[in-house]
Amino acid sequence: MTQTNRLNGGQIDRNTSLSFKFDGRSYTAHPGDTLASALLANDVRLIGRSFKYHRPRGLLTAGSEEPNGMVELRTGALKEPNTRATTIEMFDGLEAKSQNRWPSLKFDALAVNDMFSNFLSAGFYYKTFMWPAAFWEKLYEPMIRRAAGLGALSQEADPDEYDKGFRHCDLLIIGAGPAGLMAALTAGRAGVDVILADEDFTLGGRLNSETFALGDHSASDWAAQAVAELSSLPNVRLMPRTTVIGAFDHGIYGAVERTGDHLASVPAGKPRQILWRIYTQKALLCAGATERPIAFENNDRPGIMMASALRTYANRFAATASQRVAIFTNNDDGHRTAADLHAKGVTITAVVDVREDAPTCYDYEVLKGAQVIDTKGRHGLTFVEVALADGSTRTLESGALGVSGGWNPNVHMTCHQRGRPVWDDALAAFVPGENLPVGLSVAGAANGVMSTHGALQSGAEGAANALELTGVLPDLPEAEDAPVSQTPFWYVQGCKRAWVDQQNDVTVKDVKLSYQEGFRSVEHLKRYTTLGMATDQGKTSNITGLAIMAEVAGKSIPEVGTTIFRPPYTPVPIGTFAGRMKGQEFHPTRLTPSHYWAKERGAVFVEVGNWLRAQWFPLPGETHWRQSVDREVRQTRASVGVCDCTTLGKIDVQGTDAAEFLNRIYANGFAKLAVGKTRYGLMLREDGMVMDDGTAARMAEDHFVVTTTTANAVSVYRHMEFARQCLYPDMDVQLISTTEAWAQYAVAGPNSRKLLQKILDPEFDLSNDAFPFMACGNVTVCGGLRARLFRISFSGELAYEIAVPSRYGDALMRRLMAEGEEFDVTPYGTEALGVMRVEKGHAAGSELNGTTTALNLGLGKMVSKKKDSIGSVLSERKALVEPDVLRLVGIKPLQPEDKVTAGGHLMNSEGPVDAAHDQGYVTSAVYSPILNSNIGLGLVKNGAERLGETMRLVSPLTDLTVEVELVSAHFVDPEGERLRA
Amino acid sequence: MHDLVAITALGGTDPHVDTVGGVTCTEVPGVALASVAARMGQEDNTATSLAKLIDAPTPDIGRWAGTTISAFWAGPDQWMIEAPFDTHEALAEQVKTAMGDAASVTEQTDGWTRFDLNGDHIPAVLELLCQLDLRKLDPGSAARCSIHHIGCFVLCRTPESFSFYGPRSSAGSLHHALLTAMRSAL
Amino acid sequence: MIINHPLLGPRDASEFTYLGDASLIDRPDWQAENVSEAFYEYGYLRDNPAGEHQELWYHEAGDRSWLVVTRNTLTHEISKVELARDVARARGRSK
Amino acid sequence: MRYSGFRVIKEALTGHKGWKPVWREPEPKAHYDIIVIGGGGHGLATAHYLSKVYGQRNVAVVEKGWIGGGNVGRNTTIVRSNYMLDGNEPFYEFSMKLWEGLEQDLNYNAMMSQRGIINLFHTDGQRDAYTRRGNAMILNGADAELLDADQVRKEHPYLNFDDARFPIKGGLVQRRAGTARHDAVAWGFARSADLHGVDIIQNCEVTGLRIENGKCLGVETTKGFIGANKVGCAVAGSSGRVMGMAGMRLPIESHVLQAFVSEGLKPVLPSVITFGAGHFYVSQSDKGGLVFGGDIDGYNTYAQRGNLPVVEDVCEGGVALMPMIGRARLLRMWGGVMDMSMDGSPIIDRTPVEGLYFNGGWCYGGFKATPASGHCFAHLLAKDEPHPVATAYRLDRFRTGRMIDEKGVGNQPNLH
Repeated sequence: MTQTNRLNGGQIDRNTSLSFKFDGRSYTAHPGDTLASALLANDVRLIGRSFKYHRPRGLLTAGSEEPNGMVELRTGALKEPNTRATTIEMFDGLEAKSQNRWPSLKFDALAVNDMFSNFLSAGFYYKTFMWPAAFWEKLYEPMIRRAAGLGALSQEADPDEYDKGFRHCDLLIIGAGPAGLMAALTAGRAGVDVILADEDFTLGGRLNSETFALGDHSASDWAAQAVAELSSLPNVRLMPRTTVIGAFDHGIYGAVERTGDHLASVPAGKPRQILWRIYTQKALLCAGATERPIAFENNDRPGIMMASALRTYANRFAATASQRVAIFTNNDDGHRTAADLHAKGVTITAVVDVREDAPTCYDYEVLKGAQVIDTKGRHGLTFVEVALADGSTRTLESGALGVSGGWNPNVHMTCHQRGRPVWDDALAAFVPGENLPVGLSVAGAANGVMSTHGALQSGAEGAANALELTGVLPDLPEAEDAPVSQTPFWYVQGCKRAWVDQQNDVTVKDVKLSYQEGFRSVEHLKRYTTLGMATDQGKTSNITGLAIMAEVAGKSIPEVGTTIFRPPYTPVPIGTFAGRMKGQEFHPTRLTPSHYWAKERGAVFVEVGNWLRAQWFPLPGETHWRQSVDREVRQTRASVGVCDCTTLGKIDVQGTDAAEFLNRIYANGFAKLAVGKTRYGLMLREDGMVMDDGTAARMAEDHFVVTTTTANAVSVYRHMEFARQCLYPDMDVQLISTTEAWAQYAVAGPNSRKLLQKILDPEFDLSNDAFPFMACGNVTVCGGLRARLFRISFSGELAYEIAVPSRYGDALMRRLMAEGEEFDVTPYGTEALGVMRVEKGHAAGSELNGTTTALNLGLGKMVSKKKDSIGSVLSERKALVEPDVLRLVGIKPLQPEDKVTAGGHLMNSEGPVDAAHDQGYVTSAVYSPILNSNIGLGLVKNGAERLGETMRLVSPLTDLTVEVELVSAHFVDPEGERLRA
Repeated sequence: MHDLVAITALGGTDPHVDTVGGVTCTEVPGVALASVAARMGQEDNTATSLAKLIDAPTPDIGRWAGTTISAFWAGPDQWMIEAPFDTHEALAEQVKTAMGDAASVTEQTDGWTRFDLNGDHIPAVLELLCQLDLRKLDPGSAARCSIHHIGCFVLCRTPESFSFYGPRSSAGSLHHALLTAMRSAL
Repeated sequence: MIINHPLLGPRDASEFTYLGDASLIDRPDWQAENVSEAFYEYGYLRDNPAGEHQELWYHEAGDRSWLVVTRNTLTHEISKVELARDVARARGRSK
Repeated sequence: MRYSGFRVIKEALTGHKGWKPVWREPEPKAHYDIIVIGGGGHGLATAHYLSKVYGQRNVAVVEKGWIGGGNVGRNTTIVRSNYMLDGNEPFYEFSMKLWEGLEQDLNYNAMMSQRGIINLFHTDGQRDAYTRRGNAMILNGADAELLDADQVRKEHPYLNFDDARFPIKGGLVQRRAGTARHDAVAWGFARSADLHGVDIIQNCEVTGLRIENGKCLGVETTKGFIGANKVGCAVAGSSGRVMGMAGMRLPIESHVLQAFVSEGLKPVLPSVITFGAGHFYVSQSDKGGLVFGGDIDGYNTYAQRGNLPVVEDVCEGGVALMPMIGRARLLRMWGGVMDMSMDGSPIIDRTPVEGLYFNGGWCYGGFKATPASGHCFAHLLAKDEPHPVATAYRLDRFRTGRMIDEKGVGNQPNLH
């Protein structure tokens, strides 16, 4: 099909043709087109349907403020709903679909809403859908939800990649129109680091849409030359296709660069978009202004557009919405559009100007003091009804109507830190006010300077002032300097269904109803009518809504209030904020030194924080995890097992005050710990709850190696640095983490000594006398490799932990397995580890849940009262030491095969089962292959005094009730003979 | 001499090498590390002994210095010492001897994994990875930063050569982050 | 936000971990006679000012310094950044 | 004016001329029996229950700006009663029951939608904790279900099951949970309170509390002094500021919580979803926007805005959990100032000042609590004794050690 509405000229490459599809139909376009301009060129005006009434809608604007012309772009997993046709850069093979219509764009079933519009007025649903009560959940609400939304997600994973990056500069210039370009030239020539960002793919802003000259160049040529000079400067970075989305604290700006959206497909490894955080002390906002509409009856038909947009389409994109165009304006700018379109051979059916003193023109008719009172045309504008100054009416046959109600400076960024714009009577618009983001200043139309000359000058001055540049400003080209001439005019009196917010279907009538019902502040107006809450954030509607509210309230616009704007300036794909942090890369993965070996062994891994740990090591023939875990436990307790415990946090504590420091950090005493000895340490938060537990090994008078739980390694280190720097600043203590530096393995079981002796170098004696329980020391293994040995036990068996530099961890594990064959050694994972610690009654993560005290865990005696230690005072509070506080107990079902459920609650054997009679809960539950019974640990009111009692373990959530006996938490070797053997 | 065979942080017996668009990313296992932290009141002695050890002025905040044995700033009165692994596997002991009681010394060799980037346009890669103001990252700088949520040291050797230190256990994730950024930027 | 680290210069706040009011430096004496009340107030009561606030930040992804940052909670303006260790000493803390 | 089907039709056919303002705009009287400071959800709910349930007619709500402009107008609208601890669950289940009857009680449609909530878990430890919580819910008369991974996949096939860093192992579901139209909640309570004679006084900022010999006599405001027998403070993020006027320090810090909404999309999310391995929760509004959030920014602030790192953190969690939203666009971000307490649970209690009562410390759980908070605060103000489901919300619980710490992170507000 030919481009019937294609005009001459423009910044498109007519030598190349691109083909694209809209709603399945094929059209042609040229490089330099947007989807919007291409559709117009192909005489397509109907593009979508409105949100509530499903009214036919076309394009209103030519920019990112577009409320109506939205499509679903691309197909399959790449589908992008609600994409503005006005910002889609044309590429060959582009496919787009209209949205929010069924079965088709022309015949949309839900258009019936329009006929019932009387019932769907603002806030209607708050007053209705309540009878009968039951119908709301079953009928009304699901019905409303089904109608929700405009475009649809593909519901498939987004295949594209996104990057995030950081850039630093001395001056960030936001917007590359006349003000922005001039500012960049000024700063760039001065040699400072400049970033010039603009959302458009061609820099120049309105200069690309106008026909007037700058000096002896056309506006667009001047822009092109400025861009050429800037790109030749090494200290200037031009960022086209980049929207600065927000001004955040202390000079951090968010910016989204669309690196792949203009391509048919994004090259492998390259991002679709990049989220830049731009750090700068100074920023200059040159975001220009947005033309605002006038509300009149049926002002939402396809073909009714902003006058400046028609001008942009004609001058930049060589396209027109129709060959017969009318203009409705309250200011001189509307006349510009008429003149430019006329010059391009488009018929101007008339310029309707509300002003009696409107300028005259001899090329076409100007209807002074006239107003548009209605329009016709179901799927596109056909006729415009005009009321003339003398009261008579005229009908203009027009396929398009350009509307100009004046211009609103784009002050959004100035509001991002709660700054409020102020009203300017001369402009009849809001301009930047107080409390701008620190370091941000404003130039050009965004600051209310509406002429081209003014923009150039304020851009140059803005840059010079921001950077405190001295010396003469660069020469400015000659440019138009017309004063703003307009009569504020918001809506045509007597109109009813006149749209203010076209996307959300908010009409003049709705705004008046909002006032009538008492929703009179801006915030109430927005929330009650949804004015300005659509995807365009009210860029073309907020001020008009305010003006109408002001009129009915008999107040001035600033008295009614101002809307402030929030980031982002335009909507941003959620994927862009996520960047690469998704899928497997969501968080970094930490691997243990024995990981590759464990993988070879076919280990099953589990996420523990960011670590991957071996959960169990299945052998051939083992079909259920329990088989593997039971075997690992039996083998370890019967002979010897090895477990990678590198993930435990290790902190090197040195200094002459190291011992006293630990004395403060731990609830139990450390001052008297002998060199070569290890001690269990209990760490409390200042509020008296148990924070973490671990061991501290005294390697020398002034040197300890402290271990933490895997989960708390980072927070414990932070806590210790806090104590060191903030509480005890003069203590001679130095801290550093060594978690990763050492591969540490637990070697546990009756034969652990025999196994270790085989790899330990001969000069080291492992006998019980030479290296008793809780001993520690530096040793060498396998012929001289430095290693650390600790005789500590989590399993309750005779056990050691041996540590070597991580790079040798893999080899050491293989060696232990080889040397251990004669003892039938087994590796064991976190499951077996868990089973054995429960059998032994060691509290771990599920008991150290942040709400338990030492007393709760049966460790009350460890909290020394003879010294100052963090948490000891608040652990004494009344409610924490009452007789019936929770105490750690063992739990054994009366029937060994009965399941014990962690998270189950404990009730007395008699009496009601409800929250009021709750006695406690099960923290951990495992199957003990040693006791051949399910067992658990639990916290029970006054539990220590209730051993032997029978209780009911209930878990209604998992439909379980089991009779259990409270027993000592030490199921295995309560006397601890094994670990001292 | 012991008979255990080391593996690199990425799990190989030989270091990983990747090249994208003229930039090479090399895994560097051949480095020994030890941390030095001055004891209370011994800050000056520590600095003096350190200068002697690395045969260069003690690196200031955010800098590195030295030759065969070099040091970079890691925190207030704290430094990390680098030396070739083959000749200095027992680096911590050597440093401790040099420092005496003036400082606490801790072996850090296998706490870290190192990747070196060599080639042109490395800044284009870096700006996708960390917040550092690259205008201030000149040869001799040593900065700590976060790369894809991994705490790292970035050392600028020359404009065409950078070293990255990250936690050994996260070597795979850090390596992936570096390569992704290289493919994206170059 | 950007915190101007006294040693490292401007660093993004995301490198830091926030703790709270810098009054957490003023840990009561464990032997004071009203010790439990003192620790209750220390642990739980806050001025929570709408305005200048002295607060503790830890340079977790940096040099591991604890800082005392004076920041306005209405505007987020930061007027002062000190090493917490120096502040602690100035407030009379030692060992 | 009562809303009815007849009314709605009549007005529709006669151009909506008959609708009256939803609340009056009265000038303050010299004296009230009870003044509630704060025209947010909790303050307005308090006024509703004071007037409708506890027969207090001489009541005023004073609001420094426009009613409903605080957190009730800037939250993620989630309603649930899935708490674990004795002090909390009965209260939130009481609230849930009030929600279920709210439309009829208020004759105003707050669009409560019981679409359910699922808390996903990714480790055995989380499963055990959720089991304990689910059991506590059931033992308190609430509903709870534990789903395994396959059941979750059936209900939410679009979640990331195949390429997840932290695989989904299941979820704890509360079917009766859901969302409500947050602004309408404030307006509904305001309308009802107004109908029952409560004066709602907007643009009336409290500048001081008049306290003589330990008794509160009323409030100094920008509209002059207003006397009262009792003054109740329900000002959420401003708690520190207002109670500071009475010389009180609170176990509360003010923090900003950001919230986000996407462009309107055709329905994809059947329920509210929270991610157990990242900081992300999401639901889809009746207009089609994905309404989502995550952690608080984490630093004390009274500014209703946050910063980029948390925006990124939330979106990273979102895309990790449901990769399909990568191409959905974030439309708007905003912040609300949260009254973060020292144990993550609220306070509804008398204060050491006679006649001065405090309601606060809601952290970011305030919205779902709105009806019960109002009901219990009204009970306290009217009868001078705590409502049975709110007895644990005492101001002195930190001194005595009776914290209600669901998360177990202790006395650091920004971790709750």
